[in-house]
Amino acid sequence: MVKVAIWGSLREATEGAAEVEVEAANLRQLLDGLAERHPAIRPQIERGVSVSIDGLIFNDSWFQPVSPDSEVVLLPRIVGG
Amino acid sequence: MRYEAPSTLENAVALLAGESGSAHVLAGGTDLLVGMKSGFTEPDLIVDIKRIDGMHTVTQEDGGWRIGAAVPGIQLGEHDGVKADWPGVVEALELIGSTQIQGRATMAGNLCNASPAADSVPAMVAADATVRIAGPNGSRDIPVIEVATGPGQTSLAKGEIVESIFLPARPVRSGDAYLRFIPRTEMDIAVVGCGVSLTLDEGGTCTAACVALGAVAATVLLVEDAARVLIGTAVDDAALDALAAACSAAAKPIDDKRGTVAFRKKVSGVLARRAAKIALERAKG
Amino acid sequence: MSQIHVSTTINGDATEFLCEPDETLLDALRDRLGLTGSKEGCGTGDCGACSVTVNGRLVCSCLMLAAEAEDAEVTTIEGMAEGEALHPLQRKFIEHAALQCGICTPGILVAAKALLEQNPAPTETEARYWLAGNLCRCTGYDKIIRAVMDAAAEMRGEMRRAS
Amino acid sequence: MALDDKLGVKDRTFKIVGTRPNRPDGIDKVTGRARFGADMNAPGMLTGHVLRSPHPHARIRAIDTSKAEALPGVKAVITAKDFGHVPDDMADVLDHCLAGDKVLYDGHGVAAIAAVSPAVAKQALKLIDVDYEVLPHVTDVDAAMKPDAPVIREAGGDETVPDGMSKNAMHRFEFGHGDPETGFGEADLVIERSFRTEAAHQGYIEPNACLATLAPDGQAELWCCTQGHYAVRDMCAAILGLDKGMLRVTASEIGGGFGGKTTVFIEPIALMLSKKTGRPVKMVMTRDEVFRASGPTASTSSDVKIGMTKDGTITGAFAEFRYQGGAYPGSPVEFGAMACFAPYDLKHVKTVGWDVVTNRPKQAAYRAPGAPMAAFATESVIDELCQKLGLDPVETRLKNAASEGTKSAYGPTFPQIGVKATLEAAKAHPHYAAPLGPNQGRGVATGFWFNFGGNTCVSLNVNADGTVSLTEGNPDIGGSRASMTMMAAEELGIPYDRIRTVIADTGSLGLNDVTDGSRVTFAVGLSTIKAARDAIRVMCERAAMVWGIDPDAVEWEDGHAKPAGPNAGQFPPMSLAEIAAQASNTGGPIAGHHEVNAEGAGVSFATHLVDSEVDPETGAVKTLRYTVFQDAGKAVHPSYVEGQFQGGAVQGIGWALNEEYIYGEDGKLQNAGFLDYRVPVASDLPMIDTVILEIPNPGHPYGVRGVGETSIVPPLAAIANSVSNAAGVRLTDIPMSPPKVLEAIDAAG
Repeated sequence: MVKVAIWGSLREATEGAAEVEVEAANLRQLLDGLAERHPAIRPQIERGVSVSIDGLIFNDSWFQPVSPDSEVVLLPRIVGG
Repeated sequence: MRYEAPSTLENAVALLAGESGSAHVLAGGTDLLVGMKSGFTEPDLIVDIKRIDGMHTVTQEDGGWRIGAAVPGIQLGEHDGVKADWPGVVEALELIGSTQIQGRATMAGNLCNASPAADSVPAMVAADATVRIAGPNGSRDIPVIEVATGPGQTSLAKGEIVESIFLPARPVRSGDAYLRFIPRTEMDIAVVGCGVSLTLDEGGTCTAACVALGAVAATVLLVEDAARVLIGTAVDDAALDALAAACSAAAKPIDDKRGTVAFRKKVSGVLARRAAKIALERAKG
Repeated sequence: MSQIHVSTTINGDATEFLCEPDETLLDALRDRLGLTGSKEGCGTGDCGACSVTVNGRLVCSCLMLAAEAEDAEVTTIEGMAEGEALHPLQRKFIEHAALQCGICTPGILVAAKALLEQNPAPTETEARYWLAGNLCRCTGYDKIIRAVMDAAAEMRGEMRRAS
Repeated sequence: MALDDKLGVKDRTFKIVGTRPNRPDGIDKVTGRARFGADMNAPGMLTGHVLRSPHPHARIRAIDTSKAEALPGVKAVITAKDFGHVPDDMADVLDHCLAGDKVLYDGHGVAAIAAVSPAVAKQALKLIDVDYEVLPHVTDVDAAMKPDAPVIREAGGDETVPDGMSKNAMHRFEFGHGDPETGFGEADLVIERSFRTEAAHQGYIEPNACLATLAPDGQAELWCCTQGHYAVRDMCAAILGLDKGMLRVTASEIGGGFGGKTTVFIEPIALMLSKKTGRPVKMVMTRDEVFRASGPTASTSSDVKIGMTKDGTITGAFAEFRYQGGAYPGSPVEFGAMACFAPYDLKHVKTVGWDVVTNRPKQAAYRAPGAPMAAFATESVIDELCQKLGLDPVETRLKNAASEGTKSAYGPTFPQIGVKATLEAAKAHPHYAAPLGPNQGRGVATGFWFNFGGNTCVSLNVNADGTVSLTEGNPDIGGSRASMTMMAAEELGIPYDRIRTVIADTGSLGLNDVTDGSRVTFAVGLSTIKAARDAIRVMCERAAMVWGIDPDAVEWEDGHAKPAGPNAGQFPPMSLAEIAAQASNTGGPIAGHHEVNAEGAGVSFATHLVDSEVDPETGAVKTLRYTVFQDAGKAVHPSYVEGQFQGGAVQGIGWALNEEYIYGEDGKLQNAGFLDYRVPVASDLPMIDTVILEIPNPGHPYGVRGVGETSIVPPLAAIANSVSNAAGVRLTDIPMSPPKVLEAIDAAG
């Protein structure tokens, strides 16, 4: 299981949990798993999320590997200027 | 729209007098073309006065200087004689806009645009300058302060144009200065402007003074109270305090995008004090 | 509105064109004569991107009617290099990385050239005030001022060698 | 990990990277030859113009275009209705170009015309009758959040907004860890302050411009100035129902963007006008239109509370941010909240944010979107704590600085980062110890930005004469052709001037994300290096064929293929040019390419030092000295890295002191021009000194980090802190224009 850190206000969608566990080997499975186990997260995922994996930010790459010892942090979708 | 570039003053006056629509004089064009770009000004006729003889010249007259209506800032800035006599007026004109604007903008245009914030006007008022106006009924001379009657409004009648501006002979032991406040160091419209001209006697006592404020009322203000508190003094700190207080009291500004009432009133006094100090140094030679 | 015929000299070449009475010199240069090096950043004389010289005076071509150019000598950025040889200012701007996007560059070069023609040895402060009417949003002006000062030094050196 | 482990990038010596060659587009740009957005024409072209709303908020009852259509020389008049239904995710984009049922801000597009000349167009605009039902308006973020504020979007906010809030609150969020209240309990001093910042515009000097042709068969050409022509293509295709492959967008040279040219304002209109008229249509926004109807940044209001011990340890930090991003959701408040405390290692930190709508144009990205305003608030409070506790502001920041292994305030644990390095460099710099005169003060602030990667596609062709054509798809906004050329030359081992880099149109190269997020030198650079390596692989194979040896036994060194291993020395090395000359005989043209969605961009930090002098009688603030310390990972072309530092710092200085959107009581923008929207001019500024730090980004072969955005994050706070030290007053309202500074000085007595 991969532990995913959930930001403050999004915890309303995870019954207050600051961290949730998802069975996932890559980013796609991680996001699908999150949406499945915590349907209330779905609107945010649709608005856009980025995922920090071990300190580096990923936006789209479905097959980016994640492992149980990865630090995974969900973030709002990041854009730049 | 028609564009005309007559070669004589008479033709220019006739063109302006004969136009039934909106007629505008073009000298430097740095206000006129901005107005046209925004759609605020929609001329039917533009009369370019730059091809008229004498409009470009600066000539000595009765110890003073007659400056043609089409003389741009940069030309006056290069004129050692005017600069030596009326440095405050020249500096005021040179503060208008960028180097590029200086290549075109004229003192007459600055005056006739009738902005309350026109930089050269307080300096000209302090210098007691007069304006020669040509019109269908001949020409007349009036003090600079009588030209603008309100924002964008002048006392010029239909068909009249400014032909030249006259800076009188500079009295001995006198000096002038103009300072303005702007948020940046260049390129802004004055939030407050102040022109000061004063004359000393041999003992260093102020015998004549003229103080004018810009951007703090609908037209440039001649602050007689401010002159009064300087005259008879050595323009010392006490006199400068009184000057600053008189200017702050005389200022009747509005709140707008460039400054607040409180700011403009206070800075009127600050600039008056600073300008008077420069004028004083110049008067002392 | 009937069009006005204008005979003028642009970058040394005798040029004729027709323009509307209310057309700016900038529009005539860009749209009628294909001289698009002068840029319109504001149209109100606040940015200097349209800088040209007219009879040796630096002006904003957006604040001048095309009709006023009759009999005038106009120079634009297109007239700055001589054949293959860049003007020292142009070279120094490239060497000093004094441009990022490059939109303000033609106007600044025309203005800087006018500066050095009337003041071959400007101080940094003089250069900054002379160029205050040319907005640059990319560079913070640092490298522009360095390039102008360096070009001025080089041009003074060349003049000394020539004499 | 992309960092070249094999080459040991830390120890790698570069031949070209790190030098300062002339940019390849330099001559075009100093001679006036470079073609920007408005510099392109087409035969038979019409001119397009937009009628804009004079009201900040009004329902459009009816638009009568008949009189305008009847005017000779008018070829088409369109409104939003002409576009029909557009995909949901494009609805706001189109609405911002041309209003639907309501106009939402002063300057909102209502109708557009195509005419034979600007004069005809101007006349025609006046002939369009719009029947408006004027509605109450709100342009201030705090006013918009009041329960009785005029409602701009009836649908209201999303599921994160609590019941009972104003419908103008679109979104709410919280970040952080620990419990700030616990932290405040451990503090010796807790300071709580409120702040405001007014909206700034990117202020690019080139107004938006485009030239569009859309034929009846659906094939279209669009020339425009944009930071991302692929994004323009995708948005326009979606809005007009075109096939992406049929719409070819060519990016002109771009006269500045800074985030502002990452979306569309006129391009879909020009395409629609071209479709209706069957002729090319050129549109160029006026400066007035750029200010009123493009995308400035958000204006903000915030509350910050931070606790510190006497020795300078931050024990707890809390901030609430309210950003209005115009009449559409999507202000960059989340990035501000995430970025503001990122430089620090904090046990208890929480940020709350609100995205709010008002009657203003839809905000667009502006250089580190959202971060400068938030950093202004938090870095000001940290500075005030240092002042009150008698602590050195650099030492105190160092004491609390995040480092590798710190759990950041926004969640992730940092890898190797440079915040301490920037602070150490500031501390050691002569600027920090230089004496100050009367009415002068020194300010310091630290800032953070994420940086991005994204979709990138690069093609590299080796020509028969040994030159190389490098094709990339990101407009060169500040010298990127030079840095791409340098990285390709570095990899290939050939001189810089043997490579020409061109920016391809959307039909010539695959998807490239927008030139934003400080991504280009990182992501396009990475792809350029990979494309060069791909070409090198091909060239080694070709050499192996010629030599009759195994391709694995060939290595590339200094622009030459060399036999290696058992074959070492057996054949003389073959240069790139020699291999290229034989390409037709060895299998055909030689090329390399690389396509990637580059992830793993490295974050970046900067510390700024500024000395200001305050005129106590007028409130005028003069910037006397400025030094930027920033981590670039690896500076490919140091001059252009310095340029990014300097440009960001000066944009920040402008924002801090004088730039602002000024709305009147009537909801109209009062300063839609460069006269009263006061960007810094040359005489306002000193030289901007820079110190480039290089802490390699493990996500890039050479260690490159984005550098374009971080430099605008610290200036607002750094200048406020310097003003506080110079004049003894704490300014909490940006811009710190002279009337505000003078009022604060007078209030302090």
